[in-house]
Amino acid sequence: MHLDIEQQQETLLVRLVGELDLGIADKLRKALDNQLIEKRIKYLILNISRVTFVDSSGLGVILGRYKRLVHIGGKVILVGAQPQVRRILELSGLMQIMEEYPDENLALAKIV
Amino acid sequence: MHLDIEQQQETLLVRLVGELDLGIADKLRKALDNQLIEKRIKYLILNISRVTFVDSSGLGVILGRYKRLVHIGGKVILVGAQPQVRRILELSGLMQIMEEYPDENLALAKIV
Amino acid sequence: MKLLNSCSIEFTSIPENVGFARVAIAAFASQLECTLPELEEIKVAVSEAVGNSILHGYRNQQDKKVLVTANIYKEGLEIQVSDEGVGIADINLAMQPAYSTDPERMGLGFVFMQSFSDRMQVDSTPGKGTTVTMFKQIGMRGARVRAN
Amino acid sequence: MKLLNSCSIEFTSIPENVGFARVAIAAFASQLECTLPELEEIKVAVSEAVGNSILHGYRNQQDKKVLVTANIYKEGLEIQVSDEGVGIADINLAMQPAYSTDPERMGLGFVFMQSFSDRMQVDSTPGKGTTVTMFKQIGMRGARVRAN
Ligand SMILES: Nc1ncnc2c1ncn2[C@@H]1O[C@H](COP(=O)(O)OP(=O)(O)O)[C@@H](O)[C@H]1O
Ligand SMILES: Nc1ncnc2c1ncn2[C@@H]1O[C@H](COP(=O)(O)OP(=O)(O)O)[C@@H](O)[C@H]1O
Repeated sequence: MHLDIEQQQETLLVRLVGELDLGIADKLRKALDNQLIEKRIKYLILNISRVTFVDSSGLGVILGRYKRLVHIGGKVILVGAQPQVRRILELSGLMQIMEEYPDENLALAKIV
Repeated sequence: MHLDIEQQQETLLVRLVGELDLGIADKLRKALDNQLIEKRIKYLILNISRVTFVDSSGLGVILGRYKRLVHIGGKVILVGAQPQVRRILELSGLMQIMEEYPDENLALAKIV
Repeated sequence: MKLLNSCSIEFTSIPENVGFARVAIAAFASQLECTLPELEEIKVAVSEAVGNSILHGYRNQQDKKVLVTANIYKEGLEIQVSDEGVGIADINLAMQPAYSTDPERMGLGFVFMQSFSDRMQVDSTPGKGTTVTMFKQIGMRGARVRAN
Repeated sequence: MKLLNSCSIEFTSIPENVGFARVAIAAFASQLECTLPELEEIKVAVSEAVGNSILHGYRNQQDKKVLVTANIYKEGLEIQVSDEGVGIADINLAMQPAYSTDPERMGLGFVFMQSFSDRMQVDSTPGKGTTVTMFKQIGMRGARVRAN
């Protein structure tokens, strides 16, 4: 797992690369929370187009950040889920509560 | 492992795809020998550009066909070894006794 | 059912090994003619079961062992994941969707294991450990593995 | 040397499992920061040792078991491949380049195992079986695996 981070005002754009499972969940949770708090982020765009695998531990990290941001009136937007990843997102119900867009610009345009 | 075969007179062009190890050695040996005998082949061009792995069992299959063809005045020519495969070919000494070319046309041009 | 091929993999209970177990079992399973989506399902099921053993069974103690066994039959693949951890007191409760003893988690592990296999069984004894057994029908197209 | 992570993989002695063993051990080894050429070397070494157990140790009997163990230390990777096959009467002779008891083979298995590891040891008892142990220094760059 590798991540690449960009900030635009209250929006954090994070590009995740690799497999999102228990092996990486703790590190990813901490890395994201550090950024969210330190940079006072309200909107998190997760570009997951290069995430090749996700399981319930990975979903947990995404849902946790979602709850945190919704709580302060923000949101999480997903970008570019691959078919096998989208399937897990759908089965879990996350796809029903989060928006997903095919590319970063569309996602950025949706930030109020 | 998957193979694709073309004949031009006494020359057989075989494109190998996949991993060349003990798991496939027997099948490959038989498939090649059937062709060599049935079609009275003298020159065997092995395009290994899509072979991603080779071990001594795989080399054994190549060397065995080489011996068979040299015995009847023919030869084996290799095409397009990937770096990790070339390294094994070199360590084994096979690269010193067989010709190798970067593409099929060059190899075909070398057939007397 | 005739057993065509079998492997068992035992490894240290560290989270980094979830990925190893998943890739190893997928490599083994690929001897069957599974489709890519089937292979993805196997990977998720293995990750969930192994993750549970490490996280819940061993409560993140990193010096224990998880055992994963895979058996290839003509009819499909059987995967068994075992730990000698704390065990589960109420299996029916544990298997309920969204149930988790960890507030940070989603309670979807068993849901995924169940949706991605044709049969699943959980055996557990508190204080002794847990074994999850999953069977997945693969390719009535027939196994590519040779029977002897 | 401190053991950071360990796995052991046991499987049926069929040639198809050479590829499985190679991929599984490479997945495990990739927790160390190995380079791609190092990973290729590990794959070849595992294939040679496992192939020998199946072919020579068990003379292609397909109902036996091969055991592969891998241990990650800070200093590198130890791989052990064992069978309970026929064993080797003269280990020094067997290890000689180009020596093979099978006229169809090249006698390069031990050569590759030796060139691709920093230390190799062969233990064998005729009638009892063979164990090959290889150690490969990996990345004094330091293991990425967490020590606990
Ligand atoms: N191997 C195990 N050992 C002990 N408890 C387990 C094990 N697997 C599952 N459980 C229990 O069952 C519950 C539900 O598991 P699961 O559906 O995978 O959801 P989650 O992992 O998100 O909690 C866990 O919260 C845990 O209490
Ligand atoms: N696991 C084993 N069990 C029994 N004999 C073995 C084993 N490994 C190697 N040998 C013996 O050592 C010889 C040399 O092995 P190797 O260098 O790998 O060459 P090759 O496999 O090409 O014969 C083999 O021909 C065989 O007689």
